[in-house]
Amino acid sequence: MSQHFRLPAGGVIARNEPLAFAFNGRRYQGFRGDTLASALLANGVHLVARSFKYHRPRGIVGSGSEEPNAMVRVGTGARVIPNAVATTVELYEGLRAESINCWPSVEFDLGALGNVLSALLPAGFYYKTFMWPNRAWMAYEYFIRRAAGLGRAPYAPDPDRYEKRFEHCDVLVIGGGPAGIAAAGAASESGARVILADENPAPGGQLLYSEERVEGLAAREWCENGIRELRARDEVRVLTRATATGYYDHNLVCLLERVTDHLGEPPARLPRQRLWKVRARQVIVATGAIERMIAFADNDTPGVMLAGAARRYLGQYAVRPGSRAVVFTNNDSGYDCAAALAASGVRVAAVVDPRPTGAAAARAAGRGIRVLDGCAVIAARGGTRVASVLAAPVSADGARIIGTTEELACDVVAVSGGWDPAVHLYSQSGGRLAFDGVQQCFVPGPAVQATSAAGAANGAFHTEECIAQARIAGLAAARHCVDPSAVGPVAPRRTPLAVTPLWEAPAHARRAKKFVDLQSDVTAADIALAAREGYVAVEHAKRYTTTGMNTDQGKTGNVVAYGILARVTGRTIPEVGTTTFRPPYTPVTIGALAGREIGGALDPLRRTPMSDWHVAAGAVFEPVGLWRRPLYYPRAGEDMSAAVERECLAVRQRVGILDASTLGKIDIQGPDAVVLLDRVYTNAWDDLAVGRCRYGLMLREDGMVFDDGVTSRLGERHYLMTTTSGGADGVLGWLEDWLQCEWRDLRAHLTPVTANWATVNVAGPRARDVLARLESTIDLSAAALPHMGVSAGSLMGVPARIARVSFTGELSFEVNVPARYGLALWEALTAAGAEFGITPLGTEALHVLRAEKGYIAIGHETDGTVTPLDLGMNWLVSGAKADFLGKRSLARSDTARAGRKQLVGLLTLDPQTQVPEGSPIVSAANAGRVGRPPVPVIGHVSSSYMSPALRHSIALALIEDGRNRLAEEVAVVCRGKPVRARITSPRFYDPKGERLHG
Amino acid sequence: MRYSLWSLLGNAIGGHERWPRAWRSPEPKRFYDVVIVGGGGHGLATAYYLARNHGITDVAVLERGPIGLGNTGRNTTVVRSNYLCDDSAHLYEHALKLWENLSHELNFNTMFSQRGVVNLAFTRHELAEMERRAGAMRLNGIDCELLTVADLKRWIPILDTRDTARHPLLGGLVQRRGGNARHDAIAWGYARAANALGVDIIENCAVTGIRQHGGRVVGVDTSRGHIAAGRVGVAVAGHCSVVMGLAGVKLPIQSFPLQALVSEPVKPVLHTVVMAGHVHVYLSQSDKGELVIGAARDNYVSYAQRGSFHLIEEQLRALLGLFPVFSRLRMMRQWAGIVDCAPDASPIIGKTPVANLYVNCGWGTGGFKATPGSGWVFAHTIVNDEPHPLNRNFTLERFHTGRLVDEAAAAGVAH
Amino acid sequence: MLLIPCPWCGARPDSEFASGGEAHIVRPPQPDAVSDEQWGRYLFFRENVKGVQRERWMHAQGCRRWFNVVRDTVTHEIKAAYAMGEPPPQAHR
Amino acid sequence: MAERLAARTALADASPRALGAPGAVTVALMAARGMLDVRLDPQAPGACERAREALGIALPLRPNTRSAHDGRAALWLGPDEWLIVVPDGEEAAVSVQLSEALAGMHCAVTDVSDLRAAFEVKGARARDLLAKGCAVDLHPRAFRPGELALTALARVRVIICQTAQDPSYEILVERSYAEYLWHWLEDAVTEFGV
Repeated sequence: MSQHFRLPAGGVIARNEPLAFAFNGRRYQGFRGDTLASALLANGVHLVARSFKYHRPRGIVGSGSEEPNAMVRVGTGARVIPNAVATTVELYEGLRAESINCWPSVEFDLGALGNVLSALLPAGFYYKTFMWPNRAWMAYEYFIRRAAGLGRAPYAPDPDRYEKRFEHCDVLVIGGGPAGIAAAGAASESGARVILADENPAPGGQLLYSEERVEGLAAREWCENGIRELRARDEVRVLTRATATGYYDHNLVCLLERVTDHLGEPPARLPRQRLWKVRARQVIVATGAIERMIAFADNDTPGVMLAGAARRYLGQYAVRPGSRAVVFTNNDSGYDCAAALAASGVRVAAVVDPRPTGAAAARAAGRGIRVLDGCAVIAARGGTRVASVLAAPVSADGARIIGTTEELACDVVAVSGGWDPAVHLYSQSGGRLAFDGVQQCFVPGPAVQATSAAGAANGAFHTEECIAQARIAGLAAARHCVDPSAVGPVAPRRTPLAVTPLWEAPAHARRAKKFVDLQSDVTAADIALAAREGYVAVEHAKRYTTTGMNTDQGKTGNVVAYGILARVTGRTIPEVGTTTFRPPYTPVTIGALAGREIGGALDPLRRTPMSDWHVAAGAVFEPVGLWRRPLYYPRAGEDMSAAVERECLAVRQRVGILDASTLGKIDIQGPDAVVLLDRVYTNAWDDLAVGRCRYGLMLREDGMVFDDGVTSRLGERHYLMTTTSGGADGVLGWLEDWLQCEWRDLRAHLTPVTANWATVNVAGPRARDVLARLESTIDLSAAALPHMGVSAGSLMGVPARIARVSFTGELSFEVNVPARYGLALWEALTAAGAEFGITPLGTEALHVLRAEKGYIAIGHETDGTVTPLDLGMNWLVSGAKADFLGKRSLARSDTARAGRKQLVGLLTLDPQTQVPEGSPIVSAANAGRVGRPPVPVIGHVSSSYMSPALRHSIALALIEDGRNRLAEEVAVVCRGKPVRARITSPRFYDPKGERLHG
Repeated sequence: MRYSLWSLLGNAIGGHERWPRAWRSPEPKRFYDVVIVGGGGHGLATAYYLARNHGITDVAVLERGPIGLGNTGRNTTVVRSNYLCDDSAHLYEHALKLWENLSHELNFNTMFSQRGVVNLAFTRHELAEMERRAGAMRLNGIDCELLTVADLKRWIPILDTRDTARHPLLGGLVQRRGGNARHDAIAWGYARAANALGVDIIENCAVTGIRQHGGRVVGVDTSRGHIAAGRVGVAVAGHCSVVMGLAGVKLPIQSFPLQALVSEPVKPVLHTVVMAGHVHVYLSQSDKGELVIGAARDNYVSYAQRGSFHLIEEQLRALLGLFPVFSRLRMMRQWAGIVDCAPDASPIIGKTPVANLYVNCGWGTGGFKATPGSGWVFAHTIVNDEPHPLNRNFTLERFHTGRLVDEAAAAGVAH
Repeated sequence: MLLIPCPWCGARPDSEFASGGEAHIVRPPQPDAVSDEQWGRYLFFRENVKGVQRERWMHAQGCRRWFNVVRDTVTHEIKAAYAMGEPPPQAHR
Repeated sequence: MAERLAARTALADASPRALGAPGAVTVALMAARGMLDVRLDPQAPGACERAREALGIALPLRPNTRSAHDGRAALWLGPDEWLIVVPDGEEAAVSVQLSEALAGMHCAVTDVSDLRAAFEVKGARARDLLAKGCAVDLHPRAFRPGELALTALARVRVIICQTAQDPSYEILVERSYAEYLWHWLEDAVTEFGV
């Protein structure tokens, strides 16, 4: 546990809290405050992974979420994280991590064969081959898929909880660096509600490792003061470990907070991660900037890293990334890294800078650091760890080597190709980007939503200017919340960080691999190849080479790719443009996006007042919309058909009881209620007397049936409409749409009351006998309450309404009581009916009974393409009414033509054969040709059951010109086999409906 | 230069310096026999089949940006022909047959992987609908099989088939010849092949006007000047109302966002395409290892290529309902296309009130799988000024007569 | 998630609303007097505007009232909301 | 059999009647109350005055507000719709009084006493609990006692009323969703436990 490369002092780490961890089976030690990456570097471990395509050895390049290489598997078993980014994994006691995408080990990986064959694997090679023999792609694909992909997907269900929450604020500041702290401070001075979100464990950004003094204070001290001030304000929320992952419409910003990922054993009650959905009136993007690589030969050798990352490991984690360093930079920020390396006892072999000598170079030379100006690093050497680099003088445009090459021994190379403002979220907000020629980077342009950018994210790379700019942005944002038209002062002019563009260093060897996108293994040659083959549009080049399409979304390589593409196509970078910035900024756990509404809570589950009883009775359920209704009530040893047969015979011969509470119920009151009914149903309603009910069919404007139900007239201007269970919300919405938008003069009020009433249907010859057992003021006699009659009163002391409505074809009473009494009513009826053999029935039996009667069921006989005339319900379509919804469409040429599919009955010649519902139907003549397609289909089976009452199978079907083909034989194609059947009337049982009027 | 292992080997020696451009990028001529507006998969396929099937090579494909970056570059790459209505089944099956030979035909690996497309049923109504669809497909000569829950578990081990789920699975339907493909390869493959036959691919050329004379189309105004044309075919998907509006033709189309996302790449874990219309999620795993997951479409008109976040939440809730093991995987990238939806969720391919102006749109959420078939029949329609038998019922007039090809109603969900 | 300004409940995410599509579509007063084509145009044909569109929304999980909105279908910017039965505001006629 | 039908609550018998984390937030099922859905055009002459006399409480005209007075409350549900809440058992009499007071006017008075269940959510973390599933800003600056929101909580339609400053809220949800929402709340309070 030696941590050879840990500096004796400094860093924002808890030296008194050592943490043991394991990487690839070997045990190491780090401290609280380390990331897995910093702890590995402290122990001298650089080789952590094998690259995606060529399986080349890869080390740690960055220090945060921009890291392209260090993808490792963290954790074991159910809590594994397949592709964790080592630079963002906070170290905890007992952490276990392994390299991925390599076998048998990261030191020796057979996959490196890909590197040997790399000449055969340029960008887009897979478009050009794998086509022989014809249709053999899936054989090649088997191997390609196994080679591709990073880690393995976890196989065990996820034991962790993920929570979500909405949040609102006046100003959301994204990024907790100097700019973010200053902006949040200024915005919250006026008492505005401010959220400051930072993806790191602690805010501060570069201040945590910068040696510079800020407003007279040490960087860290300035930062701590700022944060303390913010935390003291009531209306300010400082969120750490919270990445702003997506910027959506109207200033909705999603923050993913990693609540317990940094704890080895998180408390069970806490979520692992929380997704914040923040609606902010103003957003300030202070997301800092991301350092760029430079493409030079073998720049992927472990030990080559970003200069800013090297400074951060030195300053924040007190870790020397190596013993002997070369700094390769095309801008002054590289010299800060050189100074920090030197101050930490790392020998700086040289600073290689393609620019002519400048002030920074002179200062470095003054400190005894050798500067090779006008030079570039043209290659790294070393295999699994860098051992030296080759540097050489280069032409002004960086394209040619113009002098002798010098080898510089080193074990770490700190590279700075310039800084790209992190404009991802700003771009997601719809904001345009502009190219800053001096600083060679894209910066935010005009905003579209209520947002602004501040600090390095806005191209200000000097701390003092970042802070000044951010304070102005903060004040302006707070003021805009109060007065949107307020115009704040303009941010001060920026002193630019001069960057001499060097996207690609010249190579001495022809076939050298200069990596542009490390994670996707894309080289400068690949970009050139794409351009050569005509994929010159930036989005084409990206897709052809897969630049920036992996988990880091090309954070450190995209602009380098644009630079190279511009050079090889003779364009400027603004002309090349950028690819679209798509959310999320960094990958988001799918569990966090799903939250707690998974498993049983995936969708709300609605219950009727009698649900508990059905469960206790052992009912088998079926989903109906968001409800679950009993399908059948099996007794011991019964399968579905046996149970359904028993339930059907009970209704036909004695009495059954059904929970119909799920039916939609809409209370309609007003002088024009009847006019509304006339306009939405196909039949006439003005002659319906109080105390009577009527069946109605509702069409869409295209003439197709979409719902049906019975409407009762309860009073002079008071109706109660029922709808199908599945159609309730749809019908309510349909009526509200017409009443509020088209017929605004109609005086009719709708009130949905579905859940207010418990509805129990008692059906069968003994139904009245059972009901008579209960004390009630309602006269149940046939005279007082005839078929399709309704009357109200009290039942066992509670308000009740009983309607003689029958879907089963039997004497039937639909009893409605306020929902709180539903279960008691059901139990009372069950007790009262015991002597009459009362039997609960489910929806399956209900459908058998209604099919025996030839009654249609929405969703069976109708599928949105069926008119009332197709269903043979001409009697229900009022000829007298001038208009009703859908009427005009019934007259359209195709809707009114002969030969449409019509509802008919169907009896298989073998009475014991039940054809599967949905089976297609062909003409008898074509029965023999079923095996030799194509065979014209003339219809399909819409309902199919065994009828206990008739002791044979019955079916309803929709057949072309069906009603003119009665008695004709057809063939029902059941799973490919023709079954002979005959077309009949759909009314199989009690066609005249005598049993209804008992 | 033909693409093959040998050309790859030969060029490997030369450092891949001598690969030719995949398609030329000529200046537009002032006149073409046929101008295709729209450089997506459908437009490029149409141009290819005009040249290949009908020998008409004086053709230009005009694309306002780079080719293949509209819906062709944004879909979830599913290919299938398991449709209910005969008209749809025949058209999509013709496309599927073309898919089966497309890499060979275009000499461009489309990576069409016939790994099967499984539709899941969660209600008895959906089981009956599958019975009807499977029966109709078989009678149209299209392969499909009904699956029990046990079959599904064997076919897709990581699928959660426990009946304790909120929406327990009841069964499924698989079309083994369906699968997925590489979407970019379709645009580039057709462009390269059409270009080789003499078609001009004109990118960065936005159509700003459609010129008519005596009720006939005579050419288009573009950002790169006026181009006269004998016939003009419009295949611009989400922008069909905009472009056809230039000719005064109104359409029964609304353009909605359709969102999709990919997970981070992982080793192979899902070996078929799974579609669960009831809970609005469908997915497959790309060859790079990403799960490619599609969502329900938003229901407000939008050209922003951006959708509402709550549909992503709904989509991933449903995903975990089917595959609990994906909870710890991470979403890597999220985007949206603009899908041109007709009221019956079926395309409109044919003539328009303006002579010599033809429209191919209305593909909604199902355009990618139809690309070869769409190009084939649209080319035929343009050349003969008469629809091909396969698209004879996909007319604009069906919205007057009422003879819709209603896949939406049948499937219950516009997929 | 769009923020739809319900005239009564204030701005809410579009997940609480039902979209009613293009606004100000006039139903033929005498349907029987129009041709199949005119009826088809009323039923199915839409402007499908790329730009500022007037459309209908209903606050389904709130007050369940319909109202009109003027929205840019490219930037999603909502320019105005006005009551059902009212003409669009002067600027968006 | 002269006995009266027994009433049951909106929750399954097996479900607990109170949840929460002491000191942070408590959630309790409220006892049943009489509820009437009133539809009335507030601009109609004399409408509001007659209603106030019949009810003893003014119908709030400002959207999303709730007026309450000695055991009775009136909740704004829409530009021409209110929910009147009275002690359990009084709804029938109030309905008659109101209908008579509004006789001749185009109005509707519907007994919806069983349409909704009510939960009371109280405590320092009440806002954090509701924010897990509700998009409305419940911050004191945006949402005060006497105000209500017709919105979604855990994706089901609810009425959220703030009844006191401490803060406490009354959540009204359609009865068929009560059990689902109860379990959602039960899961959501887990985090606030000890």
